[in-house]
Amino acid sequence: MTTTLIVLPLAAALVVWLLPVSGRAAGALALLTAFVEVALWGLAVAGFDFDQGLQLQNRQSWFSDLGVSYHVGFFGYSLWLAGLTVVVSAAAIGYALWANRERGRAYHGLLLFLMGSIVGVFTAQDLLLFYVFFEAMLIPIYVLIGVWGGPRRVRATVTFVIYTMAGSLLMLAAIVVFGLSQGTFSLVDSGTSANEWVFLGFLAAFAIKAPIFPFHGWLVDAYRESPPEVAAILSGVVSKAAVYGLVRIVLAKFPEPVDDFQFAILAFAAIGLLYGSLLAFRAPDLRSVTAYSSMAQMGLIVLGLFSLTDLGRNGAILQSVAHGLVSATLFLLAGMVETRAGTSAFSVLGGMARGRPVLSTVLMTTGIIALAVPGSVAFAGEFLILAGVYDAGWGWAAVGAGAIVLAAMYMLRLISAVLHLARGEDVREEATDLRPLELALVVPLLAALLFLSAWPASISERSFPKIDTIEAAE
Amino acid sequence: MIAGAWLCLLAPLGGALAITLLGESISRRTAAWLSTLSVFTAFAGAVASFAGLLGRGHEEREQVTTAWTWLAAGDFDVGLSLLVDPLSVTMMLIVSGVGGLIVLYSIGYMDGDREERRYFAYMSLFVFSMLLLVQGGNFLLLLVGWGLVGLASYLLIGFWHERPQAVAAAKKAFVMNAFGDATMALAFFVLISQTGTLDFEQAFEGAGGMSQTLVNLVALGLLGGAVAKSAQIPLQTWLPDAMEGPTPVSALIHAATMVTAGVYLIVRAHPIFELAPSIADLAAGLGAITLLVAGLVALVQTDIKRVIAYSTMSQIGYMFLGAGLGAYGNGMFHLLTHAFFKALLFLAAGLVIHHLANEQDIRKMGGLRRAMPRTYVAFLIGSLALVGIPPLSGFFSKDSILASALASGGYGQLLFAAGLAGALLTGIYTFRLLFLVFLGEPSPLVRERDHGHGHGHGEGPWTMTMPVAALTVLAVVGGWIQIAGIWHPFGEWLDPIAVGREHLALVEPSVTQDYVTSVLAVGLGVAGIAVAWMLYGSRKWTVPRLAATQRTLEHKFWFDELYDLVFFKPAVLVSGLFRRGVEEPLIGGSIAGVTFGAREAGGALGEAQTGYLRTYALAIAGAVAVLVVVFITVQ
Amino acid sequence: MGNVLVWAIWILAAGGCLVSGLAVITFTNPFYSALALIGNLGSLAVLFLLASAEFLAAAQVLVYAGAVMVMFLFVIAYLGDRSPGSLAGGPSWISLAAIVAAAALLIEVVVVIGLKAGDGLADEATVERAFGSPEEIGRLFLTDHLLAFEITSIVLLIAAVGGVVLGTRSRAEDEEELARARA
Amino acid sequence: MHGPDISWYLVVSAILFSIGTAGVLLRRSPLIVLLSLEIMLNSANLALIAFARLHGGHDGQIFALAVMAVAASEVVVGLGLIVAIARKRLDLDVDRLRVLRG
Repeated sequence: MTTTLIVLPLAAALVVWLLPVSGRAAGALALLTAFVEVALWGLAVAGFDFDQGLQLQNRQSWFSDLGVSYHVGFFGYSLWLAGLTVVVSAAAIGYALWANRERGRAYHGLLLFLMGSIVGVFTAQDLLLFYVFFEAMLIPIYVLIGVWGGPRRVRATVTFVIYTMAGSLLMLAAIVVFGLSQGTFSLVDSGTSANEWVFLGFLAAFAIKAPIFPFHGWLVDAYRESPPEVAAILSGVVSKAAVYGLVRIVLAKFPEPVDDFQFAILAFAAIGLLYGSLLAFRAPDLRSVTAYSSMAQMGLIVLGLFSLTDLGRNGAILQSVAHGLVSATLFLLAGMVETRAGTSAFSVLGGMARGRPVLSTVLMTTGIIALAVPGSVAFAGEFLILAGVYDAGWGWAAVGAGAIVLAAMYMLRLISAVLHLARGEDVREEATDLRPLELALVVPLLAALLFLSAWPASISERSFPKIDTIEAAE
Repeated sequence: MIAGAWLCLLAPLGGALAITLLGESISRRTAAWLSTLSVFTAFAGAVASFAGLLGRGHEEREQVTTAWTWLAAGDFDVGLSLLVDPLSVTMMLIVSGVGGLIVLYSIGYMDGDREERRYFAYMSLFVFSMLLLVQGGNFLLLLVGWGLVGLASYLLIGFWHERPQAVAAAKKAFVMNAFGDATMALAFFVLISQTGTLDFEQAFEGAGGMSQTLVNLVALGLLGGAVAKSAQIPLQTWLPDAMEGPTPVSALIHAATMVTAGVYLIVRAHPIFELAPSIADLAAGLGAITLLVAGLVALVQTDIKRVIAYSTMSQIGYMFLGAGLGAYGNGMFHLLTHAFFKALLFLAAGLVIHHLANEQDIRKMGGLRRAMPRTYVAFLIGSLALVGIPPLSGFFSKDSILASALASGGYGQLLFAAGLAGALLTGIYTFRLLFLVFLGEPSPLVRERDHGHGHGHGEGPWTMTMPVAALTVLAVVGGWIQIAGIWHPFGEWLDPIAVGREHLALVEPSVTQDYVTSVLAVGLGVAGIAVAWMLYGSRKWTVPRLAATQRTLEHKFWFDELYDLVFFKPAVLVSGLFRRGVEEPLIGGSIAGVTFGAREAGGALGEAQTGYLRTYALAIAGAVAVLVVVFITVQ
Repeated sequence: MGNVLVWAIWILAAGGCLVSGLAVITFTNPFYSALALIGNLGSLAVLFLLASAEFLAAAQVLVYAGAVMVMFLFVIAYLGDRSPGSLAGGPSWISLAAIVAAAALLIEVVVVIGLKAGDGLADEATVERAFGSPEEIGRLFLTDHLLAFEITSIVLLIAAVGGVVLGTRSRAEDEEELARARA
Repeated sequence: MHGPDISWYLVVSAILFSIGTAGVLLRRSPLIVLLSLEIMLNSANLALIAFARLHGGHDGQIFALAVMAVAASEVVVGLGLIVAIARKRLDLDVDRLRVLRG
């Protein structure tokens, strides 16, 4: 099952690349694959026992003398992250099909490849395998931004490559040292380590990926220059690879360094949270606001993970899924606004609510969930995280609560700047409301968000087996 | 009874969803009726719950029902549970009953607006949220309702989203309320960490074992939420601005229901406030200050709705005063009567505004009594009830609060004095408004409207006048369910929410205190009316010119300016600093630095690439020579 | 007696090897260098023989000294006069460093042999007569080292193809030639 | 048949290797550079064979045979390149062929 989830999109990518079909047909095939993935994932959830640890495993020895194996499987939390991946990817592929990208075969193949590798990241139970998927995930992103991106795509790509390469190399070094000292690269078989340098290597890689202040230099350019659906995957899903890495590797394998560095990490996460929120408050366009708010949310998630409490940990997973869906929806909507106005700069937008009830309802709903209005899934996640981090120190919770207010400020600014007040210069009177096809792309994401808002416990209760900590589950 | 509670909660949600999803496939009128129907269905559910509770003994009037686990992690879990007890049923009745009347009124008021559907969807959403707030079976659901009413309030204040002031006011309301949400959330974090639960009963029990500091913090956090939601000092500035919304919205949200949620919260969480008496006193004190400040500011306002808004703040100040001093029953009683007469005032004001084609400036009004006699009567009754003239509803409820204050020691007597001063102010500003709008010679605007419209229009369609009539009746009789010293069915009805604890009302004024209070308060109210008559009715006195005072009042004691300076400006400044001082030079600069460094290093290393074959070969040979040495030594 | 003979042959072969090697790198005329290399390869073959590598010795003579060197001689005959005889130019420190590097390698190896491995190198294994015979080598090549064998053959094939590609004239060159001829 | 022990073979191999290195590094004609390369390869072969003798195993010899094949390939390609360069009417001079200059 797990292997199928990984291999199916990769195989579909090969098929799309090799068969001489039209771009549309390639997109249709990709979308079909994505639907099958969602269905498969649904089956996996149905058969999953959330009171147990690792399940749905496939294991095959790879380099036996180094203790490297192809070993994949799901924990509760990785199942949710994988679900986020397939759902958001399906929407992104649908968007690409709708937008009718040039060189469709290459484009859709890359998206499929991306989806397969991300699922691989979330299921890998072997460090080298994790690394392979982690890198495989980045390659299509480089290409997608570098070839199909906006006017400043080259700069964005180069920055992104520099940052991620630095992170990846640190992680590779850490993996090699860790694996050799443990005698195995398996995450299941290896024990814990107290080596601070190895710990920092992993931490740096994930801090860049997340990103956590001050490693966010790549963020805005990458999110602003990529095609909207790529930005959706990038901020919604790819950043969650960091969450998985932190949970599965950093927290699970380095308990002592985590204790020693907890304060510092919480401090950086809190700074990132405030910093991102404040910059989002003054950012000049839709995408930048979403980008900085993503950064703030990742700070919050890290705050939850490193609170080292049950509440914080579960809240972090819940918030990861919530933020993934929210930011994906926002980026897709930003793309739809851009196709109408040619830009997402606030200075020339405005007044789009008049006569466009569907667009305004959808954007408003998403924005409101994004600002974590009580009752929304984002609120549930934030609440758990902050309740958890309160135990690590009341100050962290106070900072987080302050961020609630800031989030309200920047999201309301976004909503008003696009929808309200007088019609902006670049909003033509005849710019249409959302069409049914566009609606079909965002409504499933919104429906998922609303469902989770009605029942956030579906995730928060089912991410980690109840009794114990992660180590005991193994 | 349980079914009634669920029906009550879910009917408005269903209405909101239906209107949203059906979109343009139903007519605007249908959407309006759908919304009205959903709210009245909720009222029916509330009545059913009420009847169910009445049929039970005092001790059994507390029912909790849980649909599913809403949020859980580790040992902590919170159910999606409803609490049906006398307190919540009281609120349910007020919210759905008054709400139903106001939504009905909106059908006429909003007729012809292009986005009527959206309006009614929001209204239903608001009623749902408010019901969730009062029915929520634990603190978290209360907070959810708390946030959702803030959201609905935001949506409705900014309903006319092309008006910059409306959008700004909506944002301001939301952000200030978010501040309150945040302090409440912090209080809950303390509770979770100390007691592991947010269930009302268990949290109250657990709170008994907490240190005084922590209990104070929890109470302070809750008070922060209450103050923000109820527009009390120091988080009051959003309420007057919120008058940018349609008038029925002001009536429903910013007078009758949402803004009184703070009082509900204090009463609901009273065990915690009792454990933290200093914070309870603070609440009462803030109420007293607010009622004075708001009363003073109301004296100089020129917008009809803003005057009423300030009077709302002032009246909620009374409720805080009562609830803070432990007179929970009396606070709730005033909440109930206030909902009637304040909704009445707003709706009557709405009739005026509607009649004058959205003109809200009272300086352009005058002499409307002839054109709108019935509205005049309704407004007059509402005003008298507000001032607290017997036998109208406000008299009974306000005086009982003041009597409780008189009965609770030195601090209480200080607040009592403030309350009496407030009564005088109430008389002045209320009747200033009445006299300016309805008496005197018709203003040019009024005359023009009368001619333009003809008389066939009357004072509004029945959907508008009927709710006003109903509220007029309620404003008259609403107070008779509790008459100080004679009968207390309302207080007794509310008693069971604190079964097994002390009596709900911690202070019980004597009959003498009751009568002393009544005489003083009514006397001052009448005096206020007289002053207003001399100044604005007969105009025998001229309004004193006190420039500084006038300016201070017109600027609402400079709160807006202060907050702009203390919060908004710094946020903008810090954000700009981060952008220019950190983001661009450090984060962006580091990237530029790395790129530049890489290019430079590349150039420098390029020099080493001589192109001579043998330099490369030499490099290899040299490297091998060195490596051999390394291997030898390492071995 | 036998030992003396072996020693004598060995010294002759080793000496020839070194002398011809030096000759290769010192002759200015590449033709002579190539001839010296043939001598070098031949004396190496003798050393191979003495180290019980009969098949390799034969292969050395046949393949290397024979086929490969013939190819060399052809090319040199074709281009030899165009090739500069002198030492390479460039900064003189490079030449100096080259000699130092070569000497350093030599000294290092000798030191290693003397210091680290001296004893271990003395007692060589006793081997049967068949050691190094074509049967043995052939059998191993087709059993244990089949993969290496196949890969080698592919390398050779690719080299052959590469040689052909490099040697083929392109059309552009033909036209250029033609134009020059006309002029 | 006791001749010199393995260390002598290795010494000869080392000297030959150094001679080859010097040739590669010092000569200007690409043809002679190639010839010097052959010397280096052969010196390595000698060492391989000597070690094979030392251990009494055939692996070294097999390796040497593979090296011969590789050497043959290298000569083919190397000579092919030289001929191609000559046909382009470029100088057969390693000092002139420096387009890789940084």
